[in-house]
Amino acid sequence: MNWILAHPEIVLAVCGMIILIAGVLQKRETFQLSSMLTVGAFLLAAMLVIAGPAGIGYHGQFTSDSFSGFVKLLVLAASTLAIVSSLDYNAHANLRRFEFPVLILFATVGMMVMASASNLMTLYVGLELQSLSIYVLAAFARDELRSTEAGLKYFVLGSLASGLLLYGISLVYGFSGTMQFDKLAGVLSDPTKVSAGLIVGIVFIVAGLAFKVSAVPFHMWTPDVYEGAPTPVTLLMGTAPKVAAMALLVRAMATPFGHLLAQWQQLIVLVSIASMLLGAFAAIGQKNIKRLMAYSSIGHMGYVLIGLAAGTPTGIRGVLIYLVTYVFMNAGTFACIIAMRRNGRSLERISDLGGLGKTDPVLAMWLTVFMFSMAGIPPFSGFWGKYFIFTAAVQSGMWALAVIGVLTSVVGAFYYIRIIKVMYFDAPEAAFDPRPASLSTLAAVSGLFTTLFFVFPAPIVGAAEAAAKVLFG
Amino acid sequence: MITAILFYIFAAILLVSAAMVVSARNPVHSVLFLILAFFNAAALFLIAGAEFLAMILVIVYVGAVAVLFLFVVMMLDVDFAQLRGGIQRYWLVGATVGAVLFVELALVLGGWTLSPSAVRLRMSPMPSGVSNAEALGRILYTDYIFLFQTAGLVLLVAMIGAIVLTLRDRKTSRHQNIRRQTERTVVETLEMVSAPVGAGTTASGGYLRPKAPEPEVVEEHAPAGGHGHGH
Amino acid sequence: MIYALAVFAPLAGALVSGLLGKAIGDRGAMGASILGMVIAAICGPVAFFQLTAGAVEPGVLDLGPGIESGRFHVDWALRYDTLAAAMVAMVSFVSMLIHVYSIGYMGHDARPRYRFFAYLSLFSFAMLMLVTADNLAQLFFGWEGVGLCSYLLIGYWYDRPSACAAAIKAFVVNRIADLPFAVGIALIFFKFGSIEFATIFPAVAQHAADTYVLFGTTFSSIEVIGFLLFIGAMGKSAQLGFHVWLPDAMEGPTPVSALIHAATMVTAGVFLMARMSPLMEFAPYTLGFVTFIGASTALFAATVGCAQNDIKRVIAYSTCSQLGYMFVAAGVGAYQASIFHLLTHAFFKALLFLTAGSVIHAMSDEQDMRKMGGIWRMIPLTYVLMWIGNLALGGIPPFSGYFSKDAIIEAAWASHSGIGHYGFWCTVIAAFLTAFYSWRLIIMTFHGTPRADHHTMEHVHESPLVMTVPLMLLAVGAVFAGWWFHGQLLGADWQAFWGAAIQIAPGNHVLADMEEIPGWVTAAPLVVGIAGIALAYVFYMFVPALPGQLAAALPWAYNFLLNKWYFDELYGAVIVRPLMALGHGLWQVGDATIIDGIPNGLASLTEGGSAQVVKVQTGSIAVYAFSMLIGLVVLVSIFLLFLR
Amino acid sequence: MMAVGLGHYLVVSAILLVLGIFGIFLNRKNVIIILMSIELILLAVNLNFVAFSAVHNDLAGQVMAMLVLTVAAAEAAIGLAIVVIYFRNRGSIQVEDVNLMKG
Amino acid sequence: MNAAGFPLLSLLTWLPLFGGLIIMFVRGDEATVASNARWTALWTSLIVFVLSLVLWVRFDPADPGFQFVESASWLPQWGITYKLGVDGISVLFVLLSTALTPICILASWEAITTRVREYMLAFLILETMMVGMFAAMDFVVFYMFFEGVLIPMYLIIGIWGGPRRVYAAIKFFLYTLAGSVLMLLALLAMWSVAGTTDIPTLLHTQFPASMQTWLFLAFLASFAVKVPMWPVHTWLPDAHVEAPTAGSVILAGVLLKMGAYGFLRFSLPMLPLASAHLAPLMFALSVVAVVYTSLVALAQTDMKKLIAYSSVAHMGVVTIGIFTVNVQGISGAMFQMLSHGVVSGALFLCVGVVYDRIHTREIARYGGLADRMPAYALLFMLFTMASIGLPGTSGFVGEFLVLVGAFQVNFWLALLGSLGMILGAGYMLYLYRRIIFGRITRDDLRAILDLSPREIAVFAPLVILTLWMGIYPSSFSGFWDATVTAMVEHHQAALRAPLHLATVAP
Repeated sequence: MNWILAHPEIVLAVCGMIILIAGVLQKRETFQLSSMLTVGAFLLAAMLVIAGPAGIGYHGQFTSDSFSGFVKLLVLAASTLAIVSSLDYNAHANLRRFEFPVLILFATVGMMVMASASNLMTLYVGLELQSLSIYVLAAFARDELRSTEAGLKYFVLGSLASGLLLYGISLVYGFSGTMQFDKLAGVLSDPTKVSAGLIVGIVFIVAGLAFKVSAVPFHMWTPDVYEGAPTPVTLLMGTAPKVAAMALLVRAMATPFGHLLAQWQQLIVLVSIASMLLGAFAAIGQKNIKRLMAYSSIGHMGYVLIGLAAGTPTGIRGVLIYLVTYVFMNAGTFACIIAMRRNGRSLERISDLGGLGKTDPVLAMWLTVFMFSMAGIPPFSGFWGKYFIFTAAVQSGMWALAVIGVLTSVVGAFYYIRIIKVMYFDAPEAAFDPRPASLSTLAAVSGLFTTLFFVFPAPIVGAAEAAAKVLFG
Repeated sequence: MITAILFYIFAAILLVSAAMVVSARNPVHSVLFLILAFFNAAALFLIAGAEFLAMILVIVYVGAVAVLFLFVVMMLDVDFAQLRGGIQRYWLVGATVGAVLFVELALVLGGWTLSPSAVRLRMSPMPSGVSNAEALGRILYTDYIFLFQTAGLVLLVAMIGAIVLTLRDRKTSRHQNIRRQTERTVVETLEMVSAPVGAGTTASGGYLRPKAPEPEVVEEHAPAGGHGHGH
Repeated sequence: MIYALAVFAPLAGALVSGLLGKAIGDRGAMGASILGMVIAAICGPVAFFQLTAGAVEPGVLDLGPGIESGRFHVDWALRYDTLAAAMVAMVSFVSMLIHVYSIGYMGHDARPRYRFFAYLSLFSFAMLMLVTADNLAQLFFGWEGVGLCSYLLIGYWYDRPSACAAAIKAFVVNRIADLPFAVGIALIFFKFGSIEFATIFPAVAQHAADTYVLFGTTFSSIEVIGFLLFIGAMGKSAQLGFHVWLPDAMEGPTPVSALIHAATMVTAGVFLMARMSPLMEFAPYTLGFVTFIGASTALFAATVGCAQNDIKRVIAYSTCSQLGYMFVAAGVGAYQASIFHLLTHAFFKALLFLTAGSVIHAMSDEQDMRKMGGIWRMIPLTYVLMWIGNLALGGIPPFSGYFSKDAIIEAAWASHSGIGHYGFWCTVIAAFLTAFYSWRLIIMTFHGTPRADHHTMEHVHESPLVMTVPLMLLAVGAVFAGWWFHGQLLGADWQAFWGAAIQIAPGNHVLADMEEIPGWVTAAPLVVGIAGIALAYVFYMFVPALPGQLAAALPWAYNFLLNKWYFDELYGAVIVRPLMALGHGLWQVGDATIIDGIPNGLASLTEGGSAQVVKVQTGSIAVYAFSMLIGLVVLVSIFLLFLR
Repeated sequence: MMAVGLGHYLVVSAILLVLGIFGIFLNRKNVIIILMSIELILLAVNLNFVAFSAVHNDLAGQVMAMLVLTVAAAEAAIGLAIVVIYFRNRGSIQVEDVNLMKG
Repeated sequence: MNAAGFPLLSLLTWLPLFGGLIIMFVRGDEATVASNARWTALWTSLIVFVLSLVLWVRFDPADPGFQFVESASWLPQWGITYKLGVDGISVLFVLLSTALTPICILASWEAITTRVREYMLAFLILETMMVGMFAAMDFVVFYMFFEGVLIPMYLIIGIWGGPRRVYAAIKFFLYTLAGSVLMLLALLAMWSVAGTTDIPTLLHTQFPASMQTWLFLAFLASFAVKVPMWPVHTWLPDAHVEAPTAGSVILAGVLLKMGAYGFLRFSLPMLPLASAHLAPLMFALSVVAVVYTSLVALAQTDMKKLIAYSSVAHMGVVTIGIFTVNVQGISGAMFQMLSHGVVSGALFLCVGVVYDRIHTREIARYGGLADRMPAYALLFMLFTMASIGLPGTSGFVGEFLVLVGAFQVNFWLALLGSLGMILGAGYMLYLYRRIIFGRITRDDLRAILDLSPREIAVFAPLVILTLWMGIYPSSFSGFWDATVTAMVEHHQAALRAPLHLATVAP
């Protein structure tokens, strides 16, 4: 039983090792091949996730339910998109190394472990597996100062955050005697008898996880690291780990600490408001599109946290739906950013997009779709994300949060439509280099998803609802 | 009583050396203080009854991690004289904030009590009559096998990472290729120059001088950056 | 039915000449529009005589649904009663004559003429719709329609800035008055649940005691309605305060002035009073106000008329003044008298304008009387016709004006009210002034030494037949209309003539009382008229230096009159310029600075804030770690302090 | 059980934690010092776990501490690798020089 | 009523988008693409228009409810349905949208020379959004189209607009978005009470009185911007001035109606208590809008800006009419909206005609056009008169009915609300005089050409509509009379209900 529960992770890890060995043994360049194999491994893992049974195993450390399944599929999708986006980028940036997909693969394993964590120990190990892989990936362009600086910053701050997380775990363990989620829920079922130490421990844990989702005030690394890391890595960082960490936060808050809603709710509300405000305002002055996306992602995480702050199944459902829409529009946007290349040089300034509507209408169209979707304008998926998030806020009576949310979304819309403005209203710059098929496909897939999800939301919304209900027994 | 005194001694040394780690001017000193801190921490572990962990700490940390630090510190060849001493401008605010955090923690931790349900909640009760190492060994490969394996993956990733980031298998690294050296011929390396009469040979490098490096080779070196290369 | 034909034939003419004018050419367009008018001018009077002869019954001709909204319901319908039929007959006849006259008058105009004829015909249609309206909405349609055509025709010579300004002035001033009119219609709907005459009139008595609160005071709602409607009438009929547009309207071609600004459109207000007589009769205070305004206008316009030098302006002020007479009559309850004067006035005033046009035509488009003189021998026919018109205007028997004007002055006296007596005295003095400025006009224009330049004098010629024949026909009307209609309209059996078209309250005996007034009252208008003529001869014929000396002796009075009591200046200073300035201010200050300032300010604040926010992002690891720590400490502190 | 009160352990570890945090953001010297500070933080955590493990008489705490040690070693490896390549590119590992990207 | 289950409204909604897809796949050199795009867009919009005539013919005016209803499940468990239908209020707006689109496309035939394909695509998308919005019977569907309109319009202003187009486009976008996000919250709040976003259900849901006020304010934020009401109107002059001619036409013709339509569809019937309670506020804002913007219009020197300000004033009349909540007022508002849709659209086209020739909108640059362009002068006169509400044109009926309706509320409301009649005459005639009248002084004006046959074809339907609506208004008002009557009755019943409760309660 135990092994079957963790089948996807195990198979994926084994595949990773095989690819690694194969890569080492092969003399010639195997970047493309191992990337493809990794994608294949992801597909295999996805099938196993879908087919896998539900249950708790490994001495209560690992749980497999529809929530974890939902998150894992999303993570696998995001990682796949990242690998596809890297095919072209790495070739141009001289990063054709087979370790790249392998590291993404192990990071993905870490995220899947996070999604299934039902114990603070599993939580920590999964988180570290993911983080360490991504530290390396961020500094992967080792001859580039900006990439290494990004790696350094991410590493130092990430280690600090995981130190805080660990400290929190130790406090929770010490004050309750267990790290098991279900047992914790039992201990905490009477909020009046909860000791302060435990709550401080929870705050530390929230801080550690908030770092991973880059929520204010633990967001400071985000712009710098987004800018410095190779763009496919930024894509990955912007999507999969955020999903996994958010899922972890959701599960931790909802299951073991669910009874302490009154205590942590205000905390999440504060973080959420701060994130939304910062995401909206800090992005406005940005000239570098990757930095802009960093601030934008901070803002988006603020919205997601609204759903968590609601603390209801509706809220969690909103979180999951938002994450789905967020992953695809983010991935699509980064695909477009990777395509910004002139004479072999990657470009990152927003002004480089000038007149894209004329020089490359297709790319401009997709980027437009993503921008409108991020701004939450129908008929794109981003609207549903905001819709379900705000539904939860309204249902829980959190009006101030909802109003701040929608107003910051208007401010946010300003910089999204400014990008559209640059693409369509400004004088054309020289055309970009021809796009490789992989990026076209990536943009098209994300774009179609973003559009079609708006039209047919029911399956994913249904799945999200089912997943959210699991957490509330 | 003796354990208590020992505890205070070790704890005091631990804290002092930890403070020295962050405040020492010379990084090498910092590493050495770190090692000292690890030793004292191991002692505290022993006092708490975690013999196995204490040994691990000494072996893994002192033996591997700290040495690694020392190695890197020395390898990087930092100009210590240039290192700015002192601390950040806003140290006062920082210290205040840190102090607040500490006070809060102390307050909270001071109120610790053993919750009555804790016994029931134990995940892996300590078996009696077996050594600490044996007890750990029993559960590590059974109850905690998943975590154990995952931790293994973490180490694997660390290995891959370290290799990926630092290993240079290109010609930029300073290793000897004996076969190439021996197979080299004079023709490949040197060239004859016919110097004009009366001009002297020193200006053009002598009659027999090293060939100019081939352009494509230079090309390949360029991205390596401005350090640590050459051949 | 010929009645409908009378109304719609001009429309057909207008459409053909206006839309196809370019295709069929000027001649075709003129033919079409005159054909339409001739049909109307035959059908209109025929319908009128059928009705007065009792050959057909009064009725309503339903044309189809108009506006419908809940209880609000109006049809397009033609009302066929004596009042409407008389107006139709007069309008179609006079209009037809003016159409014909225009052929000659506009003959020299450089522009294509189809536009002019289309406007004229369209105007006739609108005026006919106005007078035949069966409900207030349709009346308003005609009301505004004539306003539009008036605007178009005043601005016909659109390359003259003064003409454009006059056109806009006419339209806007009319609009100002129309607004209360429209509000009045709304009030009628509010009170009566309908705006159709057939529903309103029988219900007036029931609603006599209704009240409406305004300015915190309770008014009789009928009074409020009457008052609002009268303001509308004031605008259209250029009564005191709203009169400013009429003199300027003389910028239009002279036939236009004759048709619109003398014979028909400006009398619409009078018509409205008569049409609404069943209602007005229950609004005694409003009627008093009507008399007051009418009398004041009559006097005011007459004074101004004495000092004007533009031949058409003199006649325009005269029109203004005569309209005042009509309102005096309506105000004292003698609607029949007012309509009577309306009809006679239509003839003689159209005649006057057209002869003035003939003079202008002769003088090569010169309108300033100071540059005329000494031409009566050259254009004798015009001279004679001008005399006829002025005799009618001056109220000299047996010309038509005598009958109608005398009736009004008598009615004013006969009302036996204070305001009636005010009306009486004003109208008598105005009659004196009327005679004075009329002969001033004749003398300055035709007598004395020629003051025009040589070139102009050489070209003075009598107008062609196409212009003089209509003049003669009008002159016939001006001479005989009063005598002819007097008995029917005002006689003892007036009720048989008017039928239900004019209803008066039971207590209204003005017509009967007119028979029993003192002789001096009857004689007064004639006496002052002759006196006025005599004075004019003294001033301009016998002692031509006298007016100049008088003006020099009393410069303020002269300037006051010359500048029309400074009404234009007053409005300019109080209304027009402040509004323009206000508009500009609201735009530049209100919109651009304040309202736009908020979002623009927010935008720059946001951008500034953004720059500040990212300043924290120094790139330093220490700062980042520090902010994380502060965040953590803040969260922990919040927890420990507030949330436990 | 323990010979020394748990509170002592916790206070020691709290001090260690705060020292580690100070080490990260108060020093201007050298990035490696930051890595060592992180090690101190993890040491504090381990101390906590071991102490709690003893108090609860529960081995899970020790297992967790072992995991932390493992991960810390891995972190050290990767962290040092990053520092090394950063030094190669920048020629400096002074903390205040790590500020190419900002805003 | 839905004939044989045929999804007519869906067809009307999505057919333009389909045409747009075809345009997207047009290949060839630039001229070919442009020409094909033009023709495809024209034919698509004409077909849509012809199909929409079925609505005109088959709509049953006696039925106050929704007709041609069709629905498909979208998010069934969450009360969100893809549901379309029209009632008396919306049916003519659908027709207005389908009628104006071909006119706009024709009007852009020669004026737009760059990126024709994208332009036509944007217009077809816009048509989809407009038709869908008016046909929506589900709040979420409505919101989708309501917001979706922003996308093509933003691009139309921003790409093909004038020199300050970026400022205008962004201002337009943000203003509208800021309003509508608050409406989104209101939508969610309604959903949380009713459990569905189905409009007919919401129409019969009674919301608590205190909640109504908040909901009303949220709606107000959205619709007031769209209408636009004073003082959130300033985006409109900018957007109008910078937008290409056809963009202005659609903006004035249809997009402004969306706000007023929202008031009619949501605020008024769903929130009767708040509507009654806040009506004075609405009246005050509307009256200010009428007077203020009319005065501002007097001072304008740019043709389009002047007409834009006049639009604000006219829409002020509409909002007055809506909140009188009597049949005449609402009916008048409806009529005014339709009329304004036609007339202001036509006026912008008139501006476009001379702009295409002389390339300036500066009023002072013109004068004396009557000499060279008599047909144009005639048309311009007609629409000017319609704009200032001359009886016999469409503009009168609406203003007059609103006046009648407003009078039943308050004398001063009626009087002040109708001041636009006077001021409108002032600024429109002043405009007309400066452009058409006077002497030609400039050489380029001497050579100016009168309307081309294409332009006449563009104007002809608008002329016919203007006169038809003015002379035979009941053929239009008949469509909504039953619906409006039912709405007013419903409103009054709703107002009585809590009153009744209040008297029963001690």
